[in-house]
Amino acid sequence: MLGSGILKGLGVTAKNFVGSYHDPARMVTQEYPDTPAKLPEAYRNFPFLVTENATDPMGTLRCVACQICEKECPPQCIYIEKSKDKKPDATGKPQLYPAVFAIDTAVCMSCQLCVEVCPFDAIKMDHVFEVAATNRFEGLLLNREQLAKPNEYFHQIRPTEAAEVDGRLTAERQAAAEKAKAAAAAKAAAPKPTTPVAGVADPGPASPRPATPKPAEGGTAP
Amino acid sequence: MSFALLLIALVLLGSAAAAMLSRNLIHSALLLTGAWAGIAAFYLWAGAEFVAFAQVLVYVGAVSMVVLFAVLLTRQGATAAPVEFDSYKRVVGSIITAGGVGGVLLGAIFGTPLDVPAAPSPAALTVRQLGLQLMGPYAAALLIVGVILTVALLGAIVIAAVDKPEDPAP
Amino acid sequence: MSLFPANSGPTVRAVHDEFHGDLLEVSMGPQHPSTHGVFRMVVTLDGEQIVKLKPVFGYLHRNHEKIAENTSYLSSMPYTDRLDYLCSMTTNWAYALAVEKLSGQAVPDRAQYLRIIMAELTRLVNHSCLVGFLFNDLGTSFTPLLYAFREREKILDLFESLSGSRMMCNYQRFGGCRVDPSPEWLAAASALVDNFPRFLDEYETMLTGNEILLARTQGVGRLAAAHAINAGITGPVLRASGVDYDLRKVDGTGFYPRFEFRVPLGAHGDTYDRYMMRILEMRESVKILQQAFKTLPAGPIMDPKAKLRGFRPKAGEAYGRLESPKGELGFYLISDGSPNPWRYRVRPPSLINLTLLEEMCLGHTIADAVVILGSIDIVLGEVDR
Amino acid sequence: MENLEQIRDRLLARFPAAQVAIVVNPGSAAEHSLLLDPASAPEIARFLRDDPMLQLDYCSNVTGVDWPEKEITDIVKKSVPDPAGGPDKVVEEKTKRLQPGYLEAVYHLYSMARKHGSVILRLRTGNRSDLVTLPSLTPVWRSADFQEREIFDLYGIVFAGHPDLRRLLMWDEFKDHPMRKDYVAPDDFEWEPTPHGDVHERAKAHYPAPPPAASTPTPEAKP
Amino acid sequence: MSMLQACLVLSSLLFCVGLAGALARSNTILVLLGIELMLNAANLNFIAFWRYGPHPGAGTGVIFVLFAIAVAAAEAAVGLALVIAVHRHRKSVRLQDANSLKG
Amino acid sequence: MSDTPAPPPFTPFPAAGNISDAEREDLRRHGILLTSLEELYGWGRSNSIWPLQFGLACCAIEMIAAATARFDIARFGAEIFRPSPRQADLMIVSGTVTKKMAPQVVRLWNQMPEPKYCIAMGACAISGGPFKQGYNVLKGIDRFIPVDIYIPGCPPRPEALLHGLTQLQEKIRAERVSGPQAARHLQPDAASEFPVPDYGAHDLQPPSNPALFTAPVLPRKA
Amino acid sequence: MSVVATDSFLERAPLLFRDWIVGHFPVALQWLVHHLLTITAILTVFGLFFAFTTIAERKLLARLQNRLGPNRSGLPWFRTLKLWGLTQPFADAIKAITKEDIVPAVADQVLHFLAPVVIVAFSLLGFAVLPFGRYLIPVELDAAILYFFAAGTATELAIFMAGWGSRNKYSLLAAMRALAQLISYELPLILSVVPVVLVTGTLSTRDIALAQGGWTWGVLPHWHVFTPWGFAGFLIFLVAALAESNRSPFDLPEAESELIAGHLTEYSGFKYALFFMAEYFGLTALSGLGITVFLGGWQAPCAFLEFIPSWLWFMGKLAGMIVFFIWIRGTLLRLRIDQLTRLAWQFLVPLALLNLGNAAFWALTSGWTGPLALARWAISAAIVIVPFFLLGRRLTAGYAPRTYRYAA
Repeated sequence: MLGSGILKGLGVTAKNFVGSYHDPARMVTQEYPDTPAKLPEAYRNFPFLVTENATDPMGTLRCVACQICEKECPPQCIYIEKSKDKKPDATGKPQLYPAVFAIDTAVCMSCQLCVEVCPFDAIKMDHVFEVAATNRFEGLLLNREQLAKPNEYFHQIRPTEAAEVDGRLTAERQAAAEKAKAAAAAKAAAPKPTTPVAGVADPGPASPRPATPKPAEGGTAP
Repeated sequence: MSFALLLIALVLLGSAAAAMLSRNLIHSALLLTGAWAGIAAFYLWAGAEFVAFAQVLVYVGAVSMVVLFAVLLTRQGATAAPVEFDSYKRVVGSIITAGGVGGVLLGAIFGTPLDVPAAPSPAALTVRQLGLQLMGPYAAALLIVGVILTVALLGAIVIAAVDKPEDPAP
Repeated sequence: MSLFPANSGPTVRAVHDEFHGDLLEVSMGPQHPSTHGVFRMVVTLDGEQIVKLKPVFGYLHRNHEKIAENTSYLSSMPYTDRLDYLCSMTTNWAYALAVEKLSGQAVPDRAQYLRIIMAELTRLVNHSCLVGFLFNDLGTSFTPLLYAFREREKILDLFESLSGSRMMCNYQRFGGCRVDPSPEWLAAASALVDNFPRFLDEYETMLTGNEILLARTQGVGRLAAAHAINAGITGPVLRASGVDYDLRKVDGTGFYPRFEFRVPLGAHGDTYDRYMMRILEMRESVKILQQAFKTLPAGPIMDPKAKLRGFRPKAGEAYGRLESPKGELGFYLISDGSPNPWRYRVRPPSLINLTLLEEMCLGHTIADAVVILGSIDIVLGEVDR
Repeated sequence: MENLEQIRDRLLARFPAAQVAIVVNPGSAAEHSLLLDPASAPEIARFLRDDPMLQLDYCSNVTGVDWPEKEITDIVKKSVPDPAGGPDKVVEEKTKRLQPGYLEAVYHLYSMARKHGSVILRLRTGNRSDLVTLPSLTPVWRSADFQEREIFDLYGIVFAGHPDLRRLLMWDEFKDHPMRKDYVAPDDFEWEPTPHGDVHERAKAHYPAPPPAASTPTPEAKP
Repeated sequence: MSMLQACLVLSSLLFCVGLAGALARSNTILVLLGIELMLNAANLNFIAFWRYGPHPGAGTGVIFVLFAIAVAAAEAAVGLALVIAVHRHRKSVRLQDANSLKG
Repeated sequence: MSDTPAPPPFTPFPAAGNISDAEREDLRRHGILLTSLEELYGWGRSNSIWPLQFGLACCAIEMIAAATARFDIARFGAEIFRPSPRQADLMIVSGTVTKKMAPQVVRLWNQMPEPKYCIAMGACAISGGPFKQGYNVLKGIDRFIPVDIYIPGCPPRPEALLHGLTQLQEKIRAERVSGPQAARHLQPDAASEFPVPDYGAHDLQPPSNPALFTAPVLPRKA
Repeated sequence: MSVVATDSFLERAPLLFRDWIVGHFPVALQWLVHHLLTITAILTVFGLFFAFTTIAERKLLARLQNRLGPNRSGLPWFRTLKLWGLTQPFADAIKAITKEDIVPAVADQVLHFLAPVVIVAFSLLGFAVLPFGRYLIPVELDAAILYFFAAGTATELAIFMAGWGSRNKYSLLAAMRALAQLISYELPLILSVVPVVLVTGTLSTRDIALAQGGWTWGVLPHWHVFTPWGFAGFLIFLVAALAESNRSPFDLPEAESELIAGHLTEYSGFKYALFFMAEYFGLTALSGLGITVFLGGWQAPCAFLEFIPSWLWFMGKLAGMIVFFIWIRGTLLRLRIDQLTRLAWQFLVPLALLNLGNAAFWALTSGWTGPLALARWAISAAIVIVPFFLLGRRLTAGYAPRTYRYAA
């Protein structure tokens, strides 16, 4: 009959109309600025640099400026300059560090390849997406200081991955420490003590927090 | 003389003359629509409501559409190209003719003693009365008009219909 | 009043039939609501009827192939996401397939299953969105599109929680997949798939029998099978013309031969058939997914021998192709033994399916052209690359 | 489906004037291809399409490849143009000589009717500058229409007999053929905050000498 | 000048405008429109006489106008259909070009 | 799924373009009536931003997604995507602007009536993004038209677009009728139309609008 | 005027208010103030109605699409107050008024300017003869129905002016479509109302509304829509009214997916808002006519609900009609221009003509009682239902859902 299909269609929309008032499956709107976005743990937006310690972010960057990510980054949005000197890393081994580490988020394609190729678990993907800026040149080019975030933050946004990374790193460092100890024992006469490393990767809640966390960032509820 | 009539006359004559003078056919058609609306306003002023509405409905609503359609179909308006200027002789001749006819008409109007009632009578012709008259004394005329309209309908279809055989008129 | 029919009947038709004087050339696009991006059609109209239609491409030509020839094999993977940005999973897979063919890599069983799961989920996303866009072109006020996007969001949530991104999944790797889904993920996906037919039913109740839809799509934009084959048209558009050619069956890509599914075929090759092909294919995809979730094997998801960084396949060439939701998506790679491909070519189904656009639209009105274009299902990222 | 040798032999028997050679693909895909001479390519293509045994009615992929002039080393095996002999012989000779550059059009053919494939055809131009005309196969397979236009656009191969040979992707006023290996993209590196490699080299040209003692990459606006 | 006379003057002026247009323009559509104007001018007279004439009670004038409108509309319809038909054959809407009876 | 209850401890990105409450208070003080009218003006415009229905690439899909039920840009009064530039207030450049497309984008921008705003959505629109090395890709739409808000991401989440939209609303509300903080369209010397580049033999002519685009100097080692 | 059972204060409140204001003016000016007040009242009420129709449309469409719709506009000075987005239309109005007005250089400047003025003016004229309540009718005209249709004719002319005057190809196509659509649907629209005129024997909207008074057993209203011919007429009227007001599924002149914005493509700012306003005014006026003619006008549906003032009933029904139109818009897709004209000429016009005969039958058999009354109902229903089926089958001939085969 002419019109039956139209009537059926009207029925479906009416069902959706009514359903939008009582059925959560039909009213799917998430009121974003009021209710924060629900991000899955795997969500990736832009990279950040993991630091071991929140109090001295620049001193405890995991990054050793190996420049693998710079080379592999498909849109070439990472710029690294190696340091001239070396700093001891978490295991106490002197390492290079990035004197300049810049990521142009205006170019970054959030592909996560830098994270995949990083052998030091130094670069990870962030959850922050509320990054709209009014100036592309000043607002979107992130330098080392802006990129560095402590390991606790990493634990906050990606608990499973961070735990796994920490477990692996601790094991590696312990193994390294054992080896160093063994070497030290073998030498038997070495007077200089090995730096203990335990606790650096500790994601405990007692770690100091930054003074002023910005409330609007990160898509969390006020 | 009533101020309203003067206004109506100005609008009416102005738009009619502009329509006839305009070099853009679409403007002509739209101005003429304005003239027709002016005539309807005159009817309203004169108290012939029903005729006024009929005038608007038929002329503004229908004839103007058909005119616009004809203009667009004959590709006169879409390009907005000005209509070519007509020959000088023709224009002068027509103005002289029209002027002559106008003179005769005006002479007749002012020369004829008209039997005018002293006070304008209240023209209360309701739709009901009109209908009754149409169905009563003028029933035959109504029928004939109906026939004329039907014939005109068919005629217009036949004339304007496309010659394609596989595409019969609706 | 009764005059209207006298004039209007023939004159209205005359708009369509008798406008042989000047033709009207209209340039639809690159910014036009229904060219699905920055496609442009230069349409010559006779009244509202199309007498000539010339597609113009290149407004989204972003040099994917050139960039890929200057970068490593792995770095091209995220770029393939942006080819057909509605179906990054299948473009990923097609590229991985070509690279695997080039280098002769093996793929573990679980990864093969996951690829099929992702590809079919992508097909659900693509087809439901396409149908939504098609209805938008047909003049609905977004309602079917929004219903489709409501379901799409659920699938995108799955993709996001697995791969980290809603659209640009960057999930496949040559030699396997990047992330192994958790049991919770699989359960959620399975529940979603089980619920999907309900959405399809509602969708079909709403629209499939709609008289206006039937009148607007049946007999519109017919495409004969022989022409379609010659023009290289693939995917649902080809099958709507009645040609049985589905690479999942023909090539037996991946583990598709292990699954039981049917390939729907149209008879008329018109817009309605193309619409229904999508609906029926979604129902088949649901079947494939249900089987896949039941029989998903355990095991690794990456070939342990696979090398991603510094990947240098030996010299040679390979053409890998896949039944993407839009048709045959192929990657043609020539390796000269260096880390970058010497030639990297995408065979875009969207572009080639447009070959016969003019023939399909001729004689129809401008409103139909919009719908025909919508029913072909193009994504400009793939058309122009 | 017949193998490639059989096809070649049948073609040579059918078209005695034609030159048909097999180009071996050394990769693991082992998709070998038929190299046709441009003069006989259209009729061979038509034959392949209409032959009842092959019925290659579906031309899936058409693409261009640029092979610039270069010194042959043993790595580049498949670029040996010798149509008669096997390529291995040449490789093992390890002679270094200048191989003239050419452009290539590659056609991937399948059969929808018989569901087999693929047969790969190759056509080569005389050089990369003036002898760049190849016959168009669009009259045989309509699917080559846009793809040949694209090759014309990006590689500069002129397809004789193409019904509507215009640029496909770039604008008509564009003069270059950007997919060629020696194409140099326009220089617009005014703002390159994270350059590497040659981009870095070219970006440097846009920047004046850096001010002294700049440690952070925070940019400062130009006065 | 009485009301009636004023109306009649208006009507005759309108008639003249229509006449001049119909005579002066060569475009068939405009000629038709001029004729329409003349018809309308006549209608004005009917109403004027009905309103200010000696027997306003009778609806004759109004009814006459109604019939005239109907017939004029029919005339316009047929006329414009003719214009379109002529245009189809002659590709012209000039009156002078439609001088042959055979299409 | 992530269940981040607390705000992230670090300021992840520079807060470029945000107007602080103090600034707003300061602005409020410069005249009661004028300010009230200005607020009304700003309120009306900020709550009735009709975007141009104009999508370029991948980001366009996320732009559409922002208009769909889950994110519902309609809540901000911005769901009326106008296909004609004459009725649009906001141009969301969503996706890669190719050199072939750039003249049309500029033309569309010129066709929009004032006051008009531009959001560059996604890496490609801001800088050419991952495709910036392409010969046919414009390295940022701000070479030809003025951009108000940059939303990085590839593509940005729909929520990020909503965030950008709220930033734009803030910006519109903060605009004054006169003075140095006047809206761009109210400044007497501000251009409303911009020259449309021509298709050249090798590149667009000119490749950028020098009156609009001056890249800053990036101090780096040579 | 018939004897009124409920002559409450509320019923007369608007009139009393008007008279109270008029009373403050000198007698010589009173007629002027009287009319000015009426005009102001109509403009205010329906201006606000328009404003809230737009927000209602956006919110209801949103709900149909499982969204929330505009809900954040609030007030300029109180940022935390959201007011459910009800202030949205005022924000839009401020935006539209302050927006730059662009007239394309090539456009026909006069027509481009006149079109929005004409369309708004004429779309408002229809309100003059609608009886909004028992005592609320701005102008009592003998030939009100005729006037209403006459007033509405110029709107499509304005669309044509806009489309042609913009000198835009899309606009020109839209202008052609608008003309074809008007010519096709004016007739069924008028023909659908004629049966009511035939049965009630009057062209006056007031009398038509009054003729639908009364109830059977106090609950079954005597509205025309509850007769077979009235129901058919109402359906035809609905379809034709949708087409006349360019609403989906007949929004061809501004078909977004085909013609950008059709005749509105070159309009910006306030002029565009005027078109928008006129569209809604036209829709409201047509709905008002449909209510008056078929849905009992301001009459209450049941006797015991009569205590509610009649103008509230009218506005309620009006809102119902608007909601229905929004619902239609949220569901249906657009017809093609040839299908649109075919629907009018091959379906609606014949059906409307038959329905006219049906009404004549109804009028002639008004004396039938008892079992004959049932027969009268049955015959009358058959007169519309049988042709509906036959014509419908002819209209949809060749179109049917299909079944599909699968590859082996």
